[in-house]
Amino acid sequence: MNLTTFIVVSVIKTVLALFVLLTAVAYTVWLERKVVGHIQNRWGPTRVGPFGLLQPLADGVKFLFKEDLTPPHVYKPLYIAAPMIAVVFALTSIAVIPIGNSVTIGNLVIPLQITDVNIGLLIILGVTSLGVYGVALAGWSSNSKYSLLGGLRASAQMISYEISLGLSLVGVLMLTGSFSLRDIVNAQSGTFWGFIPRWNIFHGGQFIAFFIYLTAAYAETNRIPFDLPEAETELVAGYHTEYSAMKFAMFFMAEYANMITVAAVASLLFLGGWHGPVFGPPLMRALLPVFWFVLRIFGFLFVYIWVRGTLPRFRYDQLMAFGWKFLLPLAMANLVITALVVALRA
Amino acid sequence: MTHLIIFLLFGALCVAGAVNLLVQRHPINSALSLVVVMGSLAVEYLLLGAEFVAAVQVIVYAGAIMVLFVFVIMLLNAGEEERTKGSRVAMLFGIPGMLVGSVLVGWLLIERTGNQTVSAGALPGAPRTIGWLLFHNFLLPFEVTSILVLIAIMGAVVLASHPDSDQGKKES
Amino acid sequence: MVPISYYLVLSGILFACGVTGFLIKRNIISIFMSIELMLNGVNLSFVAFAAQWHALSGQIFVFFVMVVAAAEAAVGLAIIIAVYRTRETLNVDQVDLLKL
Amino acid sequence: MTPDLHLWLIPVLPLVGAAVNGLFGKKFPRQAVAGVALLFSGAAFALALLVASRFSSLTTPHVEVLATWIRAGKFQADFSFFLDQLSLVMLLVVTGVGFLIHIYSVGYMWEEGGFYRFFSYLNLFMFFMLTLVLASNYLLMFIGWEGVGLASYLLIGFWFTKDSAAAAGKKAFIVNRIGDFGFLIALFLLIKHFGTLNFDQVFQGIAPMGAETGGAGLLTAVGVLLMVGAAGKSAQIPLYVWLPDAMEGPTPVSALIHAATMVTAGVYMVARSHVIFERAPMAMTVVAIVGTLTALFAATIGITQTDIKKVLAYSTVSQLGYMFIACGVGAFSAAIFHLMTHAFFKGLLFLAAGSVIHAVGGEQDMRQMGGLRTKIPWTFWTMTIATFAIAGIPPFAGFFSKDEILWRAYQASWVYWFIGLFTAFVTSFYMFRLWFMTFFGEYRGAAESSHHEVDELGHADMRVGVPAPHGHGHGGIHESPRLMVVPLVVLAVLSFIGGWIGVPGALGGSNRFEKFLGPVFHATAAGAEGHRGTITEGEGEGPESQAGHATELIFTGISVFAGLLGFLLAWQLYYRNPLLPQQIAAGLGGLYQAVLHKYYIDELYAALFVKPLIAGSALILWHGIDQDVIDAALDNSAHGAREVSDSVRHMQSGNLRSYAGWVAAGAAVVIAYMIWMGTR
Repeated sequence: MNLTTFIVVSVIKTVLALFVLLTAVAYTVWLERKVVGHIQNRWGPTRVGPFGLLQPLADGVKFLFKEDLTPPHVYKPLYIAAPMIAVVFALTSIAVIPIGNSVTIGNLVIPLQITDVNIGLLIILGVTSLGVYGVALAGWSSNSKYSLLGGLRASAQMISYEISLGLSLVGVLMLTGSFSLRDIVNAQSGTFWGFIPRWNIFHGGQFIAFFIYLTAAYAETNRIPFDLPEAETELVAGYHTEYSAMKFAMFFMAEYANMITVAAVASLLFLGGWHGPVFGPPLMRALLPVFWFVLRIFGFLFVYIWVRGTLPRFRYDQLMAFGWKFLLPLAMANLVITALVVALRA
Repeated sequence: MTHLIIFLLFGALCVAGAVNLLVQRHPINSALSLVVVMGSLAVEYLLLGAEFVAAVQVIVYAGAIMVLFVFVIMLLNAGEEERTKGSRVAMLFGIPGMLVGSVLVGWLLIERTGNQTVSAGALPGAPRTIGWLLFHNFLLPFEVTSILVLIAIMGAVVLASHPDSDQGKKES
Repeated sequence: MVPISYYLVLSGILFACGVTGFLIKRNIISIFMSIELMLNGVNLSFVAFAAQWHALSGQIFVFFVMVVAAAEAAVGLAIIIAVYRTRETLNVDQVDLLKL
Repeated sequence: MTPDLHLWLIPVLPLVGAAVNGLFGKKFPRQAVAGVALLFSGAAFALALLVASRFSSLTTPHVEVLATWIRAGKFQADFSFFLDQLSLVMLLVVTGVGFLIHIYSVGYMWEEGGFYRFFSYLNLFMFFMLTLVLASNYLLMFIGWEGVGLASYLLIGFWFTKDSAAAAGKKAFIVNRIGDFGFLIALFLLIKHFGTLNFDQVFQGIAPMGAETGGAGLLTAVGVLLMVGAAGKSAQIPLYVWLPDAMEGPTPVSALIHAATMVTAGVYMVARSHVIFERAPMAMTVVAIVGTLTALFAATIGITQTDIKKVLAYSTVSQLGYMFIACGVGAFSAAIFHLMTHAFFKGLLFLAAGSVIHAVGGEQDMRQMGGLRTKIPWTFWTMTIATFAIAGIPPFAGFFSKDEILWRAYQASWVYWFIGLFTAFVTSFYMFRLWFMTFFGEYRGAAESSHHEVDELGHADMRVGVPAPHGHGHGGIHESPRLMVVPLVVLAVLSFIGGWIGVPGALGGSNRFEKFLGPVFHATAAGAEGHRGTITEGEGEGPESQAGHATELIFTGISVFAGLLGFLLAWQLYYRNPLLPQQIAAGLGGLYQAVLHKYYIDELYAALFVKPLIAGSALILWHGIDQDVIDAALDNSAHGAREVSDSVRHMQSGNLRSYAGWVAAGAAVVIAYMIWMGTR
């Protein structure tokens, strides 16, 4: 394809992806409220639209029209920049995530992915690691002790768990010597002995890695049980205590976008991406993988919410101890074992 | 062409960040401008084909080291640095020195390296090859650096551990 | 197509900025960041040279530099914290007991 | 081939003794110390006897190389030992007399402090002396030479708490240095011209050279310098001054070192290098003149001395003078002969004197003695023999050797002979004077019971509280213990018969001693055939003309007569009417005073050398160079350093950024340099 078509296609893909992602974020919020409500034996949002399906829209409107107040004594430039940083980096990582094989329109083969770089995974890691800045700066710039503590906790916690996160992924990378997410997914096609899908999670003891990744990811996204940075009971609302209206919404979006990214990465790396039974007419053949993929993501999100509804919060020292003294060694052990497996197989 | 444009763009960003680092009087701004420098440097690396280096640059430098800096700045709640006589003197000598030095070095470099050019991704430093080199030709340095890192961790723990926990050490 | 020398000049400028920052900054942390800036400049020159001579060793070197920089950052920041604990300041001009 | 005699053992044994005593003696009981000392010196003596017994089977000179010592370019010096008739004689004398004196010392020093120290030194001296005697090259000889100097220094200053003793030790050492200086220069000359110091090589190098008649040459220079060294060691004019003072040391030391052995080292050295002297008539003349003057000079001083040991000391000097006369006239064997006999009777004299002093409790002034004849008979009789021997009364040992020397001296020049003769007369006079004053007349000493207090040796402070094994503690003049008497007797016998091995042909003897030494002085003398009649005639064992015998007999008679004359004079003055001497002394007046004060030589030296030297050192070396140059340099540099650092110190402001600035500046300089280099 020539440059112009490439640009056009890319723009379209980007816009589409962004739209889908933001909608997904909105409806993840709705889903969470609903599920938690049911877990807590409530109804959750019901008023707006059927099953409160329009609730996210209402929330969005509310956020838009709320007064955007900036408390005094904040360090303004960063106070304003922080939420943008957070949301930008949260949304960026979607760029390298493939959601399925390519679709063919006319004679134009369009991979269902904004761009396929051969170090996609690294880019995701880098971007998410940059996401820390949003939180930290927000906490610091809003010049309030709750925020500061929240920001400190957030940055410390994210740095700490990032190591375990990265290490847990290395096993998979060793199994499929590539950083390209597409390659990784393709490597998982097929089955063992005909009936077990050839997913990495069943592959060379990557189940542990999967567990580590999930835990670390929860910490990275500041979700219960690791939501110390915004622990309501002690820090009011942590790093975004001083934020309101759209800025607050940005943090909100960033968090859920991160959740989705994490879910996507997990399913790509461990659960065989979009692989699944494919049948029917060509268009359906093209779109079924996407459906499988979205299904997995939905499953992850559901687990997220489920966990939130069930588990209590850690204490901060417990969090750190868990991260450094349990997860990290475990990840290293998994790394060594996997290396041995790979070496033996080679 | 695009190559040159991108290079100039991010090069300018680099220089802007660096200069900003100098002129900003609040450490956190300096830190953020340094992050900018590092990010754009990563892009430059990509242009040179060192993709893995670029990724690591972002993850390690921007994502870890600079976060540490920001963390410390937040922890110590460092404020703006005040002007002093010494600083003015330093300005007086430092700025022109920097200018002269950079101009001289730049001229010299241009002079020396002539007009040899590189195309985008001239030397693809794919993770595979990099890793292969790292674990074959550079195994010993690699291990040594690992030991160095270990020592650094210990040192950091000892230094930053709270005073009353190592009271005796301070007395001695 | 970009001349190698451009990259080198860029790295030189970064390095010079780092030196200047080291000279004119008063805040220990800023000075430390200036050092990081210098390191980055050097890294760029490494990569550029690697491209020039078609030798990946240059990029390998960058990794070592990064590792060392990380270690240095850890220790250095720890030192800064210790200094702050004892001296209650981050201004290097006031931390000047190391003399006759 | 000649058997290996392990000559090296002979010097090393005493060294071991010295080491043992010196290192551990402090802890030993006295018996053990004495045992060690006697054991090792005795062993050395026994070995020497063994060597002597097997000597006939050796091809002389017999050289044994122990190890290579120095190898520098062509020059090489070994630890090698050289045995020929000459060194054999010296060996026997040194070990024998040394052993006897060791025995004697045990008794004499028994209640002294530092007993072990004494014997350690004594053994050390034996070691060095034997090294000197047995050395096969000048360098090793020089080591021994210096070593005996050291030992004598240590022993003279044995009672170092006594200022006079310490001073005497220093004096001896320094005066010896002067002589050694000459010796060293001689050695350097030899090295320069012959590239070696081994005796045989040097002599072979010299052998072809003719005699340096008339104008002085290399050999003359070497000879004269060697003579300077010899003068230092053997107390000849002008370097004799240390010997009388050396009497501060314990008497056995005086006997061993300053009478029997060490002081004769010079004679030995001259005799050893006779090859050189035979070819350097001028040097010979110097030797002869020095010897003659010394002999007379010292003898005259001896007349007036009242300290018994001083008298003996001066007599030693004059006897050494005799030996040098002999060397000077080329009668080396005669010199060695006299050396041997002198070792016997002078050692005996000293020991006997020591016994006397011991008996009267440390009194050394003859005027405090007298009438000891009956109280200490053994000492008296042995001393008598010794006195007769030195006085040259036949048939005592001294007669033969001295007569030999006089005869040879006459053959060289009647002047030597006449002075020698007069000296002989003087010698016998002052010896008999000593004899009479000590043993005859009434006892003039202080109350006998209280001689502990009047301990002139002045070492009461060092006396150890052990009860004396013999009756020294409880008053009364008494004979010395057997330990001291036995050596006396042995030496007495030796000094009686010692001379008979060298009865000259004139007296119907056949001078076996000279025959025995013949090879040494012949083998090489042949090279210098005829440059001096006396030598060939003397050395040549060939038939001496009857006329020669006749004249020799006459001269013998004259010398005997001189000796008797001295005896009679002494008898007159100091036995018949003891008041006369004072009157004569008064009559002589100034001359007497001069002689009494040893011709004011010490004062002269003090005025000439010592004072200027001290003044010069103080002014130039001390204040001038040391303080104003060396110290000043140090101080100024230190001050400069302080100034500089004071100014530079401010660079170290402790301000981090200033340091950074310096670093940056340095880097800038380096970069600039590199750019400059690159652009060129």
